[in-house]
Parts: sequence; structure tokens; C-alpha cells
Amino acid sequence: MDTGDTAWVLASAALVLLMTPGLAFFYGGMTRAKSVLNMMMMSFAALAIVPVLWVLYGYSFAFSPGGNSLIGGTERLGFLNIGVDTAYGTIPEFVFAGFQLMFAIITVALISGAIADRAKFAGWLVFVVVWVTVVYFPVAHWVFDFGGSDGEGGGWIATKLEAVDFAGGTAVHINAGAAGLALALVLGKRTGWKRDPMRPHNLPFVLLGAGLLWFGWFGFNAGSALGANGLAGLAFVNTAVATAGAIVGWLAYEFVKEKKGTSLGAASGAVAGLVAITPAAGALSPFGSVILGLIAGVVCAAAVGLKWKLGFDDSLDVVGVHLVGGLIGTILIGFLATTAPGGGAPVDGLFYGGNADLLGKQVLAAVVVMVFSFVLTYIIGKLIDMTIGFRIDPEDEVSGIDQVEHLESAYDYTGGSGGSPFKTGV
Amino acid sequence: MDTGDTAWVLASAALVLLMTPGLAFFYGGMTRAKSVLNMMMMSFAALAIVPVLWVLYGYSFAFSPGGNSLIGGTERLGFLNIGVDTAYGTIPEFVFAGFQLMFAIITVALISGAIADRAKFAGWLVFVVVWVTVVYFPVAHWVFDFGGSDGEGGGWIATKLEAVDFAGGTAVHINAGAAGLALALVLGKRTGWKRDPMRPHNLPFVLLGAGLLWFGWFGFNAGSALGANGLAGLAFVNTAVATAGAIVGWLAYEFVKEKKGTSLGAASGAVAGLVAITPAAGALSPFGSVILGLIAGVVCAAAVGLKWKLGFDDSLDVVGVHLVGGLIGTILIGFLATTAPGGGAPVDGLFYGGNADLLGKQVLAAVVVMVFSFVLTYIIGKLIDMTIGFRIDPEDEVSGIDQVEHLESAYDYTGGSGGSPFKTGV
Amino acid sequence: MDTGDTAWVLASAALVLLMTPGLAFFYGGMTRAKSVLNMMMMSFAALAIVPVLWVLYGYSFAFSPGGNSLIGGTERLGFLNIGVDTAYGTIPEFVFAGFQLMFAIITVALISGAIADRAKFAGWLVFVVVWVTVVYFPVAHWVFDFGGSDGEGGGWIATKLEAVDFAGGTAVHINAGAAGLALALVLGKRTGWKRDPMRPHNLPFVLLGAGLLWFGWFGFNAGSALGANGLAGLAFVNTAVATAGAIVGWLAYEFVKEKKGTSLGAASGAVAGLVAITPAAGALSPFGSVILGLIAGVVCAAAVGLKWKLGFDDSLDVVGVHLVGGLIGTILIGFLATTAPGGGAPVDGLFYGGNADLLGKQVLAAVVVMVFSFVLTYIIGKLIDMTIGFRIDPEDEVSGIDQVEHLESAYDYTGGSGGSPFKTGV
Amino acid sequence: MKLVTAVIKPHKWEEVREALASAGVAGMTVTEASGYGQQKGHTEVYRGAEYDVTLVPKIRLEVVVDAADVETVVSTITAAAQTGKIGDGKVWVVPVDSVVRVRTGETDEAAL
Amino acid sequence: MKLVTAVIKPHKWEEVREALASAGVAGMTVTEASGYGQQKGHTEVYRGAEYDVTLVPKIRLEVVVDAADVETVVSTITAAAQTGKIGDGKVWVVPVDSVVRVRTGETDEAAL
Amino acid sequence: MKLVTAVIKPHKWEEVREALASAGVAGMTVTEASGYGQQKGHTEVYRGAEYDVTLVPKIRLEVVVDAADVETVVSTITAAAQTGKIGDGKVWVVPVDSVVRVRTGETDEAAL
Ligand SMILES: Nc1ncnc2c1ncn2[C@@H]1O[C@H](COP(=O)(O)OP(=O)(O)O)[C@@H](O)[C@H]1O
Ligand SMILES: Nc1ncnc2c1ncn2[C@@H]1O[C@H](COP(=O)(O)OP(=O)(O)O)[C@@H](O)[C@H]1O
Ligand SMILES: Nc1ncnc2c1ncn2[C@@H]1O[C@H](COP(=O)(O)OP(=O)(O)O)[C@@H](O)[C@H]1O
Repeated sequence: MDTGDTAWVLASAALVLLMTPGLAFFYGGMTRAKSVLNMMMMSFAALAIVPVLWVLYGYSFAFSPGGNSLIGGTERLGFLNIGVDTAYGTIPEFVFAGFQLMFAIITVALISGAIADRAKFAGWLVFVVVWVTVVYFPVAHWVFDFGGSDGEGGGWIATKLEAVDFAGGTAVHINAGAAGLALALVLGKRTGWKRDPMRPHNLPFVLLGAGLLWFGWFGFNAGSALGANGLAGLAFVNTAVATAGAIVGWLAYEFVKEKKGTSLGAASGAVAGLVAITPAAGALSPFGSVILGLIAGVVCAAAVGLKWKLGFDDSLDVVGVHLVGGLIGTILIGFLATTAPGGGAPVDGLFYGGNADLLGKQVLAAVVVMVFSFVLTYIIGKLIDMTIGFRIDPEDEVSGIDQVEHLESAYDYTGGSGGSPFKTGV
Repeated sequence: MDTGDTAWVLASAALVLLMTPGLAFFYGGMTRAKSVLNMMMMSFAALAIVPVLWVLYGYSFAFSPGGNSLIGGTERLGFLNIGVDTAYGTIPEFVFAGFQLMFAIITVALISGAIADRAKFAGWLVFVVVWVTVVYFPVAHWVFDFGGSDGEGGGWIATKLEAVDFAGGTAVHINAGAAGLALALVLGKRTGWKRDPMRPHNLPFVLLGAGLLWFGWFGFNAGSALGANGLAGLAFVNTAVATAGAIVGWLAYEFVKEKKGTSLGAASGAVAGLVAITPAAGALSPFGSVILGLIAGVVCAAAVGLKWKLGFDDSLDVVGVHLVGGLIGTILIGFLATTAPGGGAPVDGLFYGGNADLLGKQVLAAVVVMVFSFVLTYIIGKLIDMTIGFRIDPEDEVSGIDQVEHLESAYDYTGGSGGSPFKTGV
Repeated sequence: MDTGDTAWVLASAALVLLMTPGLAFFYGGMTRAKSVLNMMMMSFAALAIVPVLWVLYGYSFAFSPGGNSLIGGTERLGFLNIGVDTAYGTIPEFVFAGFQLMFAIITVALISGAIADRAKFAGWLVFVVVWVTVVYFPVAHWVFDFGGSDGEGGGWIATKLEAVDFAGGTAVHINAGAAGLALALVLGKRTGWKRDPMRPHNLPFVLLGAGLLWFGWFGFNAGSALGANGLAGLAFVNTAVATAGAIVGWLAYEFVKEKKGTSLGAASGAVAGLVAITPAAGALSPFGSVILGLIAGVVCAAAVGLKWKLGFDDSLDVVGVHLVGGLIGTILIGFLATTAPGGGAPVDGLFYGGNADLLGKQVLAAVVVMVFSFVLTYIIGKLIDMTIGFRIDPEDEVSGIDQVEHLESAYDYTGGSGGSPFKTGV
Repeated sequence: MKLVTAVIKPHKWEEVREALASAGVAGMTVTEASGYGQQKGHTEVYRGAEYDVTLVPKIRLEVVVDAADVETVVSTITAAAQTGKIGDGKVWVVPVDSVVRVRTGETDEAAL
Repeated sequence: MKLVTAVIKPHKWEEVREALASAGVAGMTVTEASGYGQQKGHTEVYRGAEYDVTLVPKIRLEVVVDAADVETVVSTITAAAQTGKIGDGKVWVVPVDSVVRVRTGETDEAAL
Repeated sequence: MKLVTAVIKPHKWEEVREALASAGVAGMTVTEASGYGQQKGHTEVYRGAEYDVTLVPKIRLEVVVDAADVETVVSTITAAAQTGKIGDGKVWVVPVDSVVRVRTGETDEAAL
């Protein structure tokens, strides 16, 4: 085991953990003040539930040896059979398991943006348990488990199809984006959608979230090299420059349409760029990454408008940013991949004189994950809705989900009026 | 010296530094809007004062060779006799000294939550100087200084008693919790306690603080392995999963009592879990850590209600979270410690077929630190109160401590009214 | 290549990236609520533009081999000729390039504090492009490029003058500070300056920004060792203790003048200390760093008042903190440098029995960068003002730049009133 | 001249504004308010401490109108703000001696 | 019908509300306000620049009451809000022409 | 006794306060308000969705004055708040039956 590699993956795992609170602010700032706590709590629920399941069975079904190309084995159930000396490549397996845990957390948290302001918290808790089990753990196995030295026991996308997904364009973003669309359809539109103003209540929070996400994403992408090496360096640089390119792209789109650039656009562009570079971070040159980022910025800026046309209330644009951004990143690899910097691209993409083989693989991986996630999520969502109910009362939506589902108000700037003497519940 | 180990401890030290601003938000969000700055300033005062004392004498009295089992030696006074080539284990001593400095800062900052809204800032400044000198530096020596190769010059808990305290359940949390209780008693209740509503003014800040604390805590716990290795990996995973378990535990407690889960509960549960896993992070299996977390979540959720019954105004629950959580973590090691993952547990705990020896040591370490801290803190607090005074005027409490002690208001969202033309004081 | 060194510089680069969002909060909290988004957007514009230019030509002109002592070569244009195996010292060149990119971003972002509330966003976008190209890339080459093994192709300050600038006191802080002064003069005073109250609208944001900056600054300074070693450890410790000293210094100044210490003072002191220790982090002992910090705290606290006397509206004190702090740090090296801890000081400073040679070099480096930056920035600013215009309408300043330049309001806590049904622009 | 003050539910503000505009009322002043009455608030919980929040958010409108228009304005507001549920609010009318438009100094009817 | 408007210190709001409830007042409307008067504000300091903040936070209550109850209501508020220190506030009474309950359209006494 | 209510532009508040102080008005109560009128608001854009924000921020002052001083007070406010641009605001006057100073119980003129 290499201490340097270990040090970087440890740091990366911590960085990826921070992305979920970052997401809570990115999303929470965009909701109305009366539902910010619920939005943040959906992220914190992921932080609470997923690690427990990870220990019990999640890590095993995703990564344990002894499985097949669809699902991992059972040797790691309960985190058994791992010691401080167990290695995974050049790092301790505990470090790898901790790093991958963070991916599971953030993926399910990403979905919550699609159903802002209106989901029963109990329904969400059940959803997290079921979705991460039925959808995420298998897909993570497909994409991230490269199996034994000969690929044995690895996931089909990683070891059979051999599509390029450096850090989770399919497993994380297409997956979460498709799930977000499904849930938005299951829950229906917010009361007052298209009628009431639903402006972000705190844009600095959105920018804080975007900043924390970007910061954490260096762990996500450069950490996915699973070592402190040149590939990590390439992924790091690409993560920086693609994101920058996407902000430029999104703001340019706004300047054309509105003659001004918004802060919500800048934050959204950053996230769109981060999403798009995720699968590609090790496979592109920095120059290619800038191009990828620009495209992702412009296309996602246009894509978030689709919901108004098509009429689904994907409240905080999980589809427009994560599904579309994930597709852009995954598919553009087929064009922009280059073996030049010596990174993770197995062959050159179309623009660098390669053939269409890679493109085909990328499209296939993207489509399978998208369809799998959409269909299963829709079914899970419907089942929850038909049993314990997934949507709160419209009256409660109007008065604010925070009061009803969490018995709290996010803010009290007056500090004097409005509350009567408390009675402690103890 | 190992660059990988050094890289991880450097990163960890930075992470632990961030915990104190994180704490400022965790605590600051819980106060009323009129006292948030004072609450945050108590943390920033720790950030300002402790490093200066650390250079002058703190590091030496805690860690210098040449001391005895109660206090460190004098060789490191003024940070003398350390060069860039001086090693501490596999890392440069400067790195170790920087890492340990951050523990001293956060420990004293933790105490401030017990005396929200009512402490003279000058009194707090004096308290920080005296407390960290008289209480923290010795206790850090007891717990964290393992002495020379034969334990010579190390602290009594680390080298004589050999209780397990991986990252500071006794030295940091029990210590701060007991001190918080003492200060809450010295200062007395806030004006209007149990009569006026004293709701958190900004719960998103509390969640931000919890997120930053969790992030930084990976440095605290996994960094305490003082290297990038499997033990660090184990501590990392345990820190993630115990915290998750504690959120589940706290929310479950709320669901039973209130049928809903609150965001303050989620944030508090996270911190309770982080506290409890601190001493145990290297000595438990991940599964044991989940159990520890669940217990800590439930017990701390119940414990924060005690103050209403017993009638002391530990404003932000330093006792209920840090003292109780620290005790849970320290003592449960006696039950849940396991040598199975090959971590830091010297023997198995009771549940893993060990004997009660370890449990006895854990209890003894916990009790001695608790009593030592409580008694000395109470005396220090009383002395400050009797000399320069430790409590502000009740009228100033009502109008708001920020105005009185810091000449500032935290927020001005109107930006137009309310202030008259300024006169510069220059 | 060394994985441990690589791990630490990767982590450091991520930390420095975070400084720019941190700065957005440090600055944004200080503005009025009606202009916080614009202030933050100036930082995000730097995050968007600089990385793109860095790939195209910035890195090459700053660091490519083949240049002279004034400007780098052209071999790295478009990031060509770098692969994952290309080394820079003991780390991959991609990692070095990513690390240095973050310095370019933050430097230009720092300038924005001087022109709060009144700069056309389009003007700022143009400024970022031109300034970073004409001023920053050359100066970074002068200071940070140590050239080949014999210094060939390195910058004149680094390799000819051999002034000590560990992490950018000249290239970053004096540079940004002088530029801030120039722009403040070009744009003129805010409407209502000295008449209207212009209090910070959100001091917790300022403290958050200060906390994130401090955290990130460990990457900035300790990362500048470009390895995980004792020098990094020394820089780390010095960064912690000088900052603490500066908070003490600033608050002491306030206590003398106002009998109270403010939170804005604590946050400002922290940044002043961080600025001052930047060039000196590897060249001083921890004790010397405390002294440096104390001096920086007191002097900067006094210096921010200068603008009222001299009558320029450097809105958020870029001059008082960054120019003055950068000068203090750069020049005090001539006095306080010591070879004792074995850090980066080539010779002892005056206080440690050295001669005045080093002091002379330090002053020369400081003055040249200051004059170069001031003059060029003034010219760039004037050209922008005379062409596309750099200042918004006074009416728009009164109603708020956020609405006018970004079509947004930062906050909407009511969530019900004030907006009419939206029409989507799609 | 009369001053009509209305306290309504926040999510009804937009409808009331439109109804008043249709009825020819061109201006008004709006403040955020909290109401106390039959509509009960809710309970909040913070670490086990329960608070009864007795106040509910309201929007408070002030419209100065010609005495002749009072009936119309009051009934327009009442109609637009009604949900039929407790807490819909109150409208009250107070006599006004005079009004001035600050910009021009015009008074009374001309000031509206 | 009369409209009683009271400006009081924020930390007295709860006591005033309880006193009014005991006196049979079932509803009121509350706004946050800032007061300017003999009670002096405080000085704030930001990087050496001093601001005199002249305004102090207040709570403003509006209660529409039957003319017969005005005396009681005013004296109840006055008694409950009194601390005896400068800045306790003012209570003033204005005539009301009519009141409507939005929910039912009931008017005047029946609307309270 | 009369109650003068003025709705003005926020950045004029300081000038109005000073003018009133010079005119001998020692106290007033201030609330933040939003105005709707001829002054048009602005358009905001969030991810392509456009909002017309119809309300503009205002400051609302209440001053209870002796009937004899009404003219002065109204004209003082009008003069100080005027910019000549649309949206300068309104001032209206309402009769007051009585005023009480909470601290002392003094009434009417003595209460001001
Ligand atoms: N006597 C009163 N004076 C002033 N405002 C009142 C009075 N009574 C009620 N209100 C206002 O009217 C609102 C609605 O009153 P409430 O009694 O809850 O319901 P309803 O009007 O439907 O009977 C209250 O929230 C409060 O703002
Ligand atoms: N003439 C006035 N009109 C309206 N409100 C007033 C007037 N004078 C004072 N107030 C309000 O009453 C509050 C208390 O007045 P102040 O003069 O400070 O103390 P006191 O009423 O105890 O003499 C002020 O803060 C203000 O809100
Ligand atoms: N009829 C009214 N009743 C109460 N307030 C009004 C009325 N008309 C206007 N206002 C207030 O006066 C402000 C200015 O009015 P507006 O029509 O915009 O400009 P102007 O007064 O210059 O003609 C509005 O923003 C609103 O607050």
C-alpha cells in the first residue's frame, strides 16, 4: 500500500462527503424560505441512512468479490472480512469503501431537487432506503467495480462493455437525473406552479453550495484516480477548466437572451460543468475539457427551460442539469476522448481521429442506466405513494412544509415576537 | 519521514482548523439574531488566543520531552528546538504540532455554547487564556502524549492507565462538556429563560455548521492515526457510519415523541455521533460503530432535556451533547472494542468476549477528566466573575449582546434605514 | 514523482480553489443586501474566466520553459506537451499547473473588493481577461517560476533578485492591492459615500468567508512547499499562528480605541495576518510569525482608516488589508527571516544578526510589483471606462446593482408577496 | 377620503392586487404583518422544547380612496381574499382628513 | 368602532398578548417596527467607521375594538407594556367607520 | 390630535428624519413597507423564468401630532422626501381620539 495514494483518497473521501451538505445549500437556497429545511433534510436523510445500509449490505452488493457482472458478492456483508491491512489496489480497502460510500450518499441526495416543497418526509426516508438498495448499489457495481485482476466479478459496464465513466457520469448523474424525472412525474406539480412566484429565497446560499460542490468535486473526480498521480492531476485540471467553461457557456446563453448574466446562472453553470466532466475527467485533454464545459453550459442553460414547455415540475432542475449534463459528458467522450495526455482514454474519440466504437459504448451505457433508473424509480415512487403516501396536503404546501413536516421555521430574525413561552416536552 | 503520512496529517490539521468556524455556525445559528456575533466571536477568540499560547508554552507543556506523566517538559517553549527536519514518528514535528494545536482551539471553543447570550467578552478572553493553560494543556498531555519509545515522559492516561482514547473523547469532549456545565452554573440562567422564546434564529446555519464539523472531523479522527494507513481508513469509515447512526437515532427518538423529525435534531444527532465515535474511531468495527452511533443519538436526544428538569441553562447543550456523548463513546469502548479489524483496540471489549479490565480503565479516565475539568473550570469561572465580572447587564441581554459587547448588528437587510450618517473614528 | 508530495499539492490546490468562494462571502457579507450578488459574481467571474485563459495561454506565459526572466515560453500554449507522466519537481506537472491556476483566480478576485456596488459587470468581465493577461501572468512568472535546474528561463524576482516570496506576498497581495487602489480611483466613490450608512448586511457571512479563507490558505502557504515535508509543516504552523497574532493585534487596536472588539475586526485581522504571512511562511520561525501577525493586525487596523482621510472609496479595504498587509509581510522578512528552523530563509534577517541585503531585495521586489500593477491597472481601467464604460448609473446604485446587472434579488424571505406570476422566457 | 386597511392571507395578495387594479385602484402600500385570532398557529419543536407559535403570517394593505369608492374597494378586497377558511382576515375603514402626493404636492383626490 | 394602535417594546409583546386575551380581545394584527424618540439608540462600529443607530426595535399592534371597550383595551396594554423606562411606547386611538370579516362578510361588531 | 402617515423612498428616510427633528418632532414610528403604484418595479430572471416584481421598497412613517402642527409636519415631510421622480410617495392624515405614553400614562399632548 502506498501512503501517498492513501492520503489523497482519504482527503478525497472527506471532500466528497462535504458535497452533500454543499448540495443542501445549493438546493436549499433555491427553495422558498418556508421549505428550505425540508429540502436540506432530504440531503441529511441521505447522509444518515446510506452509511448504515452501506455497512450492512450496500458495500458488499456493490463491490464485494464473489459476485457477477450485475451485482456484487456477499463476502463484505456487515463489512466483515476487511481489516486495516486489507488492500484495494495501492490503498487500504477501508479507504476505498469510505470513498465509494460518499458517492452513494450524494447520488440519492441529488434526486431530491426534483420534488422540492411537497414530499412527505417519511416517504422520502423510505424512498432513500429502497432506491439506494434497488437502483444505486447495482448500478455502482456495473460501473465502478472493475473486479479481480482479470475483471472477474466486475460490473458489466466496467469490464464487459468497457465504456468510459471516470467518476460516475452514468452511475451518479444520469442515474439521479432519470430518477428525478420519474419522481417529479409521480409527485406531480407544486401547488401554484406557474402561478405563484417561486423565486430562490437565498441566492448566496446557492453560491455557497456551488462553491462547496466544486471544492468537493475535486475529490470526486481527481480522487477517482484512486491514487496521487498524474492521472489525478489531469482529472483535477479538467475538473477546474471544464467547470469554468460551463459557467462561461451558461452566462453567454443568458447574455444572448437577457443581456445580463445571473448569479443563479453562474452557480448552475458550474454544476452543469462539474456534472459533464465527471465521466470524462481522465479521458480528455484540458483543451477538450474546456470545449466540453462550454457545450454543457449552453445546452444545460437551454435544457432547464424544457420543463415549462413539457409541463413537469422538476423543481430545481435535476433533469436539466444532471440528466442532460450527464448525457453530454458521457456521450461527448466518444468525440473528445484523447490518449494524448496519457490519461484514462483507452482510444481516441471521433474528433481525434478515432472510430465510432467508443461512441457506441458510451451511448449504450448512458441509455441503459437512464432507462433502468427511470423505470425502477417510477415504480418505487408509485408504490410509496399508494401505500404511505408521498405527497403532503396542498394546504400544508401553502403554509410551508417545514412547519408541517419538521415542526420548525428556518429563520427567526426578530427573536422576540411570535413565539409563546415554550413548554419543554421532556 | 513519510511524505504520504505527512500529506494526510497536513490535510487533517487543516480540516480540524475548519471545525472551529464550523462550530461558530453550529452554535451561532442556534442563538437569537441579536447574539449571533457574540457566539461566533467566542470561537474566533479561541482561534486568536490559543495559537499564540501554543507557540509560547502550550505545545511544550503538552508534548515536550522532558516532562512527567502529569505535564510536558520545557524544551519546546517558544517552539524552540524544532526544525524542518525534526521528526515525530513518521511525520515532521511541525506537522504534529500544527495538528495538535487545532485540538486545543476547538476544545475551548466548544465550551462557549453553554453560556450563550450573556458572557462579557473580556471575561471570555481571560477565561480562554487561563482555561487552556490550566486545564487543557495538562489533560492533552495525559491523553495524547505517548512519550518516548518506552513511554517515558508520556501522559498517565496514555502510558500508565492505557485507556483507549483514539482522538479525544476525554481530553476534548468530556473535558469541554464538564467545563460547560461549570460555566453554566457560574453564569446562571439567561434573562427570560423558560419564559421567552429562544428559538434558533437560523437553522440553515446550524446545518452548515454540522456539515463543516463532520467534514473537519475526518481530520480529527482519521488524522489521529498520524499516518495514511489502514487504521486511518478504519477511523474514517467509523466516523462516517457512527455519525449516520446517531442521526438515525436522534430522529427516531423525535419520531417516537413528536411524530416528526427536526432539522435541529438531525444536526444535533450528527454532532452527538461525531463526539461519541471520537475516542472509539480506531477501536471498533464499522458495525460496532453503527451501534455506538445509534445509542449516542438516542441517549443524547434524551439528555438535552435534562437541563429543563434540573434547572441549569446550558444554553446550546454542551452537556447533553459533548459531556454525555463523550462519556458514551469512552465507556462503550469497554463493551464494543474489537481487535478484529486490526485497528487500535488493544483487547476485545465485553461484547466481543473480552473482560472488564478495559471498561474499568475507560471509566476511570472519563471520571478523572470530568471531575478535574469541572472543578477547575468552576473555580476559574468564579474568580473571573468576582474580579472583572463574567456576566453582562440584564438590560443588555434584552437589547442584545452584539450591540453592547461588539458594537455591531449581525444583519441589515434593509440597507437604507436605521443608520445615520457615519462619522469615521479615524 | 512522490505520491505523498503529490497528494498534498492536490489537496492544497483544492483548498486554494475554495478560497475564491470564501472571498465571495467575506466580501459579499460586507456589502449592502442590494449588491451582494454582484460582489459575489465578481469572484465567480474570475472562477469562470481565468481557467479558460490558463489553458489557452496563461500557464504557458507564466511557467512554460523557453521563456526569459520577464515572461514564460510558448511550449505550454493550449496545455500542449504535458502528459500524466510529465514531472515538475517531485509532482506531476498537471498538479503544479492546477495548483498555480488557483493563485491566478484568487488574485484577480481580490481586486473586486475595491469597487463594490458600482461596476458594470460587463466591464468587470473585460477587466478580468485583460488584467490577468497583462499583469498577473507576467508577475507570476517573475515570482513563482524558478526556471530550469540552473534557474534558466525563471522569473527575475525568483532567480535574479532572489527576494523571498514564499507564497505570493508580491505576486498576489501587493499586486491585487495596488490594482484595487487604481480601480477605486478610476471608478470613483460610491453614490452617497460618507453620507449614507453602508454597513455590512451580513456579518456571519463575513466570518464564514474568513473561516473558509483561513482553511484554504493552508493550501496556499503550506502547499507552496510543493511537497509534504518539514517546510510545509513550518509554513502550516506559521500560517496558523501569524493569523492568530493578527486577530489579537486588530482586536487590541479596537479595544484601545473603542473599548470593544468587533467581529468585523476579528475577520479582518485574520485576513490581514494571512496576507502578511504569505510571503514569509517558510522563512520565519513560529515565534517570529506571531510577531509578524501582531504587527500586521495593528497596522492594517489603522490602515483601513486611511481611505476616509485621503478620500478614495476602496470600498472593502483591499488597500488597507492586501496592499498594506502584503508590504508588511514582504518587508518584515528582511528583519525577521531566520535560518534556524531550516525553512526557506536563505539568510538571517536584521533582527537575527543578518545584514540589510535581504531587506533591500524585499523592498525592491515589493516596490516594482506595486508600481507595475498600479500603473497598468490604472490604464486598463481607464480604457474600459472610456470604451464600454465601467460604472453603472447612480440611480441604479441607489436601487441596487443586483437588480440592474443581474436581474435578481439576493433574498426573498417572505416567499409570498412581491412577485407577480412569472412568465417563462423559454 | 377614506383609508381602507386590509389584513389578508399572503398567498391571496396577488389576486387581491389584480382585483383592485381591475376596479381602478392604482396604488397601495403593503406591509408584512402577523395575525393573531381564531386561526391557530402551529407548534414548533427545538431539541424537545415545544413552542406554540400563535402568530400567523399576513399581508397588510393600505389603500387611500375617495369616500365614494369605499364600498367597491372593500367588497373587491373581500371577494378576492376569501377562501372561506378561518383566518381570511379583516378589512377596516378609517376617515382621512387629507392626502398629499409627495412628488407634486397635489392633494386629496388628485393625490391618489 | 375604534382602532387602537400600540407601539411597545418587543420583549413585552407576550405579556401584552396575554393581558389582552384575559381582557377578552380575541384578535389583533402585529407588525415589526422601529421607533425613534427619547430612547436613544446605540453606536455601531465597522472598521473604525462609527454609526449612530437612531432607531430601536418595536412591536406595533393594531386592535379594532368596539367603542365601548376602548378604555379597557388601552389601559390593559398600557399596564402590561410598562417597564417604567424610556421607550415603553405609545398607544393611540383612531375612529373606525366599519369593519368586515373577510371570511364571512360579517360587519362591524360581528366582524371582531 | 392627528396621525400623519407618510410613505417615502427608503434613501430619503434620513433627510426626512432630520427635517422633522428640526421642525420639533421628537418621535415617530417607522415600518418597512412595499409600494405599488405608478412607479414600476423591475423584472427578475431565474433560470429563464421571468418575474415582474411589481412592488418597490418604501419606508412608512407614523407621527402622532397636535392638530395645530399637522400642516408643518406634512409640508416638512413632503419637502424633505421629494425627488420629483415617480414613486416619491404619499402622506395622509387621520384624526386621533387620544394618545397615551405607556411609560407614564400621560395622555394626549403630554404623551407626545
Ligand atoms: N380585533 C382585531 N383587530 C385587528 N386585527 C384583527 C382583529 N381580529 C383579527 N384580526 C386580524 O385578522 C386575522 C384573521 O382573524 P381570525 O380571527 O384568525 O379569522 P377570521 O377573520 O376568519 O375570523 C388575524 O390573523 C388578525 O391579523
Ligand atoms: N409622535 C409620535 N408618533 C408616533 N410614534 C411615536 C411618537 N413618539 C414616539 N413614538 C413611538 O414611541 C416609542 C417610544 O417613545 P420614546 O420617546 O422613546 O419614549 P417614551 O414613550 O417612553 O417617552 C418610539 O420609539 C416610537 O416608536
Ligand atoms: N391609494 C394609495 N393608498 C395608499 N398608498 C398609496 C396609494 N397610491 C400610492 N401609494 C403609495 O405611494 C407610493 C408612490 O406612488 P406612485 O403612484 O408610485 O408614485 P407617485 O406618488 O409619485 O405618483 C406607492 O409606492 C405606494 O406605496
